[in-house]
Amino acid sequence: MASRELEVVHSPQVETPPSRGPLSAFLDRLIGPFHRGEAPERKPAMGFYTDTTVCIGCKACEVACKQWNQLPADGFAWTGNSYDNTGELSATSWRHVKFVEQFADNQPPEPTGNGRVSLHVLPDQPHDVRWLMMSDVCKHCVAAPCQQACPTGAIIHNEFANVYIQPDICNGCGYCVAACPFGVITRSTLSGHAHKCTLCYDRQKDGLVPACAKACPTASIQFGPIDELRERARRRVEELHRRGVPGARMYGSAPTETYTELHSFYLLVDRPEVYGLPEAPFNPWLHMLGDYFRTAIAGAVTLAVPLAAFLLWGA
Amino acid sequence: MPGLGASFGRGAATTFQQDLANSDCILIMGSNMAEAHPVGFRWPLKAKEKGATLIHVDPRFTRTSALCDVFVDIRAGSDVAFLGGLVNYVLSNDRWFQEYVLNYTNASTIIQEGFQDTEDLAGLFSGYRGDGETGKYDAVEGHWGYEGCPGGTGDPAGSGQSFRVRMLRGEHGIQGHDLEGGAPSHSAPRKHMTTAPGGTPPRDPTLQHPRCVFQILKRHFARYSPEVVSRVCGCTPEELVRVAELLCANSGRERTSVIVYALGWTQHTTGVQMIRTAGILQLLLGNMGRPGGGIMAMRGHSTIQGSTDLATLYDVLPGYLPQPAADEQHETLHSYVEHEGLPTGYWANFRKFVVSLLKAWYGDAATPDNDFAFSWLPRVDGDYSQLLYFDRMARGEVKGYFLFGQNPGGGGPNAGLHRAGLRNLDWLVVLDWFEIESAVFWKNDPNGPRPAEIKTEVFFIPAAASPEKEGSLTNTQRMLQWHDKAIDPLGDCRSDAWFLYNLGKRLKQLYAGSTDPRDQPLLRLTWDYDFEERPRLPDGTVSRIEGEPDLEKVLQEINGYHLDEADPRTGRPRLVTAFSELKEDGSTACGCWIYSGVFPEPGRNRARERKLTDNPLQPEWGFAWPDNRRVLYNRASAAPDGRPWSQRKKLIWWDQESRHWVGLDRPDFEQEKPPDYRPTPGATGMAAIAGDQPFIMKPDGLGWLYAPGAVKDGPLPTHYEPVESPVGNLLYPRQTCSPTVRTFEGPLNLLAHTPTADYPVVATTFRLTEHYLSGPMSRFNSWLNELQPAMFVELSPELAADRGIVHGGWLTVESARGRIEARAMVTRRLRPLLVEGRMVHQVGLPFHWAFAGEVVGGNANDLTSLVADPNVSMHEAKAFACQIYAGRLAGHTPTPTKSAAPWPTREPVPDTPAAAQPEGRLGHGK
Amino acid sequence: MSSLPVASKPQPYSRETVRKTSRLRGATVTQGVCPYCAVGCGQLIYSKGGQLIDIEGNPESPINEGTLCPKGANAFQLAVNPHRVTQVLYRAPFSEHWETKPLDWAMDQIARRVKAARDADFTVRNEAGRLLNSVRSIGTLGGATIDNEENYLIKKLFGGGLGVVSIENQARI
Amino acid sequence: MQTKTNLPSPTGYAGIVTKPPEWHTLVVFDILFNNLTTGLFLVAAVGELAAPATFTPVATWAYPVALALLLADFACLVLDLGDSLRFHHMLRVFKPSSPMSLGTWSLTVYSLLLTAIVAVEFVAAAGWVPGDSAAAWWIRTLAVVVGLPFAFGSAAYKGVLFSTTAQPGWKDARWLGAYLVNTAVTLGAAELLVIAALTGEQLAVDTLRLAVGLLIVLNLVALALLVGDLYPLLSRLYARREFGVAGLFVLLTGVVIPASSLLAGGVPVTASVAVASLILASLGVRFAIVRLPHDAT
Repeated sequence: MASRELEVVHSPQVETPPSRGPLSAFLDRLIGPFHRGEAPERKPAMGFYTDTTVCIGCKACEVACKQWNQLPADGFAWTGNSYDNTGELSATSWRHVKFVEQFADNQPPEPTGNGRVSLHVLPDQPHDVRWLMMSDVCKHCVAAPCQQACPTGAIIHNEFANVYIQPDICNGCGYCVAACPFGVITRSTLSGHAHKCTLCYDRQKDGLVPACAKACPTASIQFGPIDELRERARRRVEELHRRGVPGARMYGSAPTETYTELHSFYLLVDRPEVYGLPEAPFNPWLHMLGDYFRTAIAGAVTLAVPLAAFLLWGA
Repeated sequence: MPGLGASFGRGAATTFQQDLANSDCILIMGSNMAEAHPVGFRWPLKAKEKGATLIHVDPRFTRTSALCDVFVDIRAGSDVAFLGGLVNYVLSNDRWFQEYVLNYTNASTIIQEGFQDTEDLAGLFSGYRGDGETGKYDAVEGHWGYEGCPGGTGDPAGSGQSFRVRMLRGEHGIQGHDLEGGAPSHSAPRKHMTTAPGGTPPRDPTLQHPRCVFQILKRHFARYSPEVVSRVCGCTPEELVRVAELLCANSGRERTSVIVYALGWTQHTTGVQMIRTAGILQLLLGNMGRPGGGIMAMRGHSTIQGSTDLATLYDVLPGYLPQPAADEQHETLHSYVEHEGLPTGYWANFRKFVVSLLKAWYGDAATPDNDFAFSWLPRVDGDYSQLLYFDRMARGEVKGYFLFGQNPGGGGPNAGLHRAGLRNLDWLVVLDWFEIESAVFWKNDPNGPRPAEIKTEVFFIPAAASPEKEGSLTNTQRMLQWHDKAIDPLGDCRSDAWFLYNLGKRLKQLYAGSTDPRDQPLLRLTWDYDFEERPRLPDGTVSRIEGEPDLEKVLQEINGYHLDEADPRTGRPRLVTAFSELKEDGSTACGCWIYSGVFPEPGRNRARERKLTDNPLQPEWGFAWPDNRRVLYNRASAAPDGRPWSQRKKLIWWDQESRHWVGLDRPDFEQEKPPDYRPTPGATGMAAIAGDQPFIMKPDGLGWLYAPGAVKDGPLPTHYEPVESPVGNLLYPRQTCSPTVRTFEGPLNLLAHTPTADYPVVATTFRLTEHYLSGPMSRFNSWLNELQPAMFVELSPELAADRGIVHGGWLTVESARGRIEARAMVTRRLRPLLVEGRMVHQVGLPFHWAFAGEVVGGNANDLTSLVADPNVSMHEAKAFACQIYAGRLAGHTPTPTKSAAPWPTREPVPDTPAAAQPEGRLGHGK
Repeated sequence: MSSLPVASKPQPYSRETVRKTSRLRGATVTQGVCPYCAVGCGQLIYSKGGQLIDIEGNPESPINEGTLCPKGANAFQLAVNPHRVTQVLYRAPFSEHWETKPLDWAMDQIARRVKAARDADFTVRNEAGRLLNSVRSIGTLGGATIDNEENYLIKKLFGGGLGVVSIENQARI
Repeated sequence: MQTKTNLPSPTGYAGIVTKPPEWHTLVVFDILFNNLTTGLFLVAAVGELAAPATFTPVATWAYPVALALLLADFACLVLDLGDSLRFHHMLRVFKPSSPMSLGTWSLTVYSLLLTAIVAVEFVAAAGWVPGDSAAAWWIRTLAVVVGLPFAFGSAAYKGVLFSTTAQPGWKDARWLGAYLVNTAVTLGAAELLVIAALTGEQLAVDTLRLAVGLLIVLNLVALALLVGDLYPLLSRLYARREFGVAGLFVLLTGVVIPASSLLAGGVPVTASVAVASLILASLGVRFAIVRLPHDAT
């Protein structure tokens, strides 16, 4: 018979709210969000390390994510972009496996008149070809533009130092969508709220590994304390260089001039653009004060004009 | 999988998936492992991390190729040539593992005078009867047998009689009736091929005798030179040599290489011979029965191994006992055993297995007086395999049919013919979860007739999903794993077991009281699997379902029990603990002898065991047949003297103190037989197997480089072109295709014979990670459909340019059977290949789409043909001829029968608050 | 850029966020095996109140060590799926549509049809006088996607009991 | 459920990875009304404080108008949310790091003060308190003075909100905030001019004509700076011709028409034409700005 390891021993004391009338329900809806939950104590920072060199592009992460988070499908459209029919990260796709076919001249030649293809092009071409695969996800930036942007405090850095959108708070202003330099977040057409990878916050709270990392058959997606992951990744890069894998590099494991490190970082074997990642992500907030300043000056100068006019001629 | 059985004795993967991590070199061929078995591919990758070399040989650059160190693309269907090239390289460069080959294979065995090889007969072996296009081999007249064995040496039992080539046990497809049915009237006992009356057949340890297997082998493969092979396969000679060198460098005492294959090999008219060639290669390199070695067959379905073992196949009984045929020799139990049994090797126990099966089925009705009711077993008088039977069905010769979770209307080769078959039934019973093609063929087939013209009466019985039922599955490494029932089935959904059990009960009622002898098998059939009390679900609630059979009782029957002994604990017959306990006097019953030991005592269902130990083989997780042996023929992991070949590759070895074979694995050998044991002349049974002969299922205990009479298309593999190919046979110009292939041409099954000019493009079908088979388990699932929503065809930029096809546009693929449309996936992952000095284009077709489900599209299997290889009636989907052109298909295109379900489909089950459970109870997420 | 100042600031948690737990709490877990390919991945099936709530890889399984492929990860949607048929469907000859029928009725009808066909076509011996004891006008197909015990019951009932010879499964295809 | 285009895209992931927010027409009008209300308040307040005699009567009419425009702005803001019923969640936190949070708070305070002012005026107009009530005067003046910074903040945050994003164009628009706040004041002055003209405060009209004139020129400078920021993207997105047409339109509606109508005289008609034309100009520019990331990706 089945193991009972997860069965509740004590009968659950569910905090059932006292039955309330429509008015108090309305009031609760009004006031509820203003009640702050008591912040849990901070835990060691957790994150993802995605080693693209062992990714087989199976998309288990995508399905495992949809299953755990009960997300709807994004529609059945064949993109023709290699085996990538997911297309992009969105409010309903929190994992996205990318496929990059690297062959000499990947674009099909134009049809010729008689169409005959001469033999000499083939078949003695070298096989130095690559089919790169990478499972993309929210980067869980240490200083996350989306979190900085969020006007409602729906987006928080939770106790695991992950970026988490509180679905009961978000009001769908869309600022986080505009702020994300990686194009991770969109607003759900169903709920009107912004959604993205939660790094399985609910699972982590119970000591479980995020669904995608658990499913990944080749350990391309690894989850754990961020420091351990960084160390593991560093060793892996050295190993790859020893094996003569050119261009093995980390992405987002360390802060740059214009961006913090990412709590979901990658091991790539080519330039980030090839994988659709910005070469040098930029945190918009580096501009904010300057922009305020320029605006203030401009405002003052502008107001000075009517003021002068009023003082000189208006009196 | 006769290829394996013919070479080693058992038709199943010789090792287990985790063992791939112990390999030094992995040749993946005829398999797209990363895509078709992603989780299995975890293990080759672990090996790679440890420094192993991964090689992929395939017509297409796939997700598997992307992760391998070496990729060689060859023309679909030219695998025997490529493998032959490897064998030739090993032989001509003396890279074979001498001590292993000399002692563990039949290399030194001398073959009868008068055997003629394809070298002598331009592509045919001696004993051929036919016109070269279709025919049969007579192995006796062909003198395929061992020297001194009666099969062809004028021994009355064999001489001059048409010998029906049969595979040895360990494979299915044993009968080999020809299409017109009716087994030949006489056949020599199979023992006459390999067993000399006076002990072992003559051998030449020097391997110099011109008629010894080794010399025959050398001559046979001599012409498979890198240059010739490259011209056949389309690869370069250097590529072949590189692969050969890698395999040789990673074989021997210290290192082992493994070969992984899947349906990329089996779905050919020469599939069995491809696997045979791999077997020869692994024997020569000394990789069989050793850690990180062997041949890993990656099978397709959750229990396809189990369904083969338990024989939902027309020509075998459970445990690979041949289904009796309408032969004189099979009239009585005695003559049946005489003909099908072997005096030496483990099959000497044949009678025990048969009698125990009859006792399990007919109980008290099976007595020594009535031959244990042997005559009740139905006799086969023809080929009743799926392909042939649907051919018959299409001609209206079949009345009723049952589908248990299979979808021939979508996934059958030449699915159009399969649908025609379904349309010509009187009644059809479909047990499935969704309205699959085979259930709605009468209303949704875009190219079928109107419903008003289709007579078939259809019963759709909603089946229980796997979490809604319990039972065991046998995975690709022969391991049985039991899955528990989590919840009750929805509504009127029922498990197939429930359906079968209750149908059986009703039929028994309908026939109750009949005295007609023909009805006795049913009336006397043991059929009592009721639960003692209504079963409870894991959460403690009582199951709502009435009449569910207790499948552990069924498994106990499969395991076997002593009829003359009651178990004190239960009062029921005592269960056998291993097949060695089975008796031939009718005192034991056993439903499937190879599974004996899976239920050794009451309450101990070993398929259900989930115990982890520090033994890397994890022997207490599940149960692997036979007798929980994880690596077959593992006696070969030790040198003839019983010591491991090397410390690095030790698995089991002879322990002089305890005088036992010891080690990590259960020995696939008699535990107490010392390495130096030598049989006395005339010894029978296991006594005839020497202490250094690891292949105990073989009458001579040896691995068969040369397989006398084990396969129907020749004792040695030979390259033949597929039935449909644009090029002729470069190696044997006079013999294009397999001389024993069976083709069934008709208006519904036209063929483009090799070499064809009308269909110049080579097509091969393949599986995507995101879908499953013809889609019954994937195209009703939005999470999978969005990942691969449409049928597409992969083709090279050159071909696309040639036909004016643009990437992403529409194209039409046409074969002699039909046409389909698809989106064009123009990619460099496919290359035209230089074959016979001309360019041959290949296209890849995923076979996941048809006309029922959330996503629909062109069905690759509407293009494949119905042809049958001589051994197992396997069709040829991995290489056939087609023509492609730009543009959509005029006429009806399917529209989805289901719209994507909005998700989530129900309110989430409320969370149990943290307060309800102490912290730290959920530590199982690793 | 200075790391972590943001994360260290007190965050405006909502009450629900603090309350959030994984839905596996309080669930019953059952040992499963993936129903798709032949790799044989171990699965853990979680249910609550008679409803499936989650299916994921069994971390203890030596085969998959908790991992799954996309199809295995989809096992939940395979079982909890609005397209699943939950009543017996019947299509009369030449009919244009399904009718839903009681299970008992269907079982009865099927048993009668089997008997009729068997009684009509059971052959004891062929023209050559050889023993047949077989029925060749009924067949069964399938088995590789169901359970071992069910395969055994098919072979036993149809082969051993009824004398049906065309018993087949995917192994050949 | 989202649906994707069924056209095959070229393989690879070149190009912009950011996703534009779903900000369209509503946002354009939000910016406009924001500028109209804050600008009007700012100019009216400044005028009232600088030259009470001349401007108090005009301002008295200006504040209710500003309030009306503010309500229109709020409508846009709320309706543009994915979940409008959660607008008040904005006030759950005060987050200077988020221009939107800052803006919401200043808008809120500004709206309260503005309401207070209008209320006081109404009470006075209704004669419930004596027109020369010191208390009323103090409250009103206090509200005006305190309101100034918040009105300014409300005007200032918008541009910064856009420029502190990762969106192509916006993220480079260093002078966007400057341009918007400048336009706000310009529009405000023009609106006040209309009111002045309607109330017949001749001196106010003349002063404002001069102010507006100067502001228009200044606004051109701000626009130039902004275009300078955006030029790399604009030149990539639009053809030289489209560019010219747009420029011509802005010049015409933003400078030529209002300027000439101002020269034509200070009657309500000319003033209204000037305002209308300016509104047209700023609508055009705002449309272009909001569209940028959508066009770019």
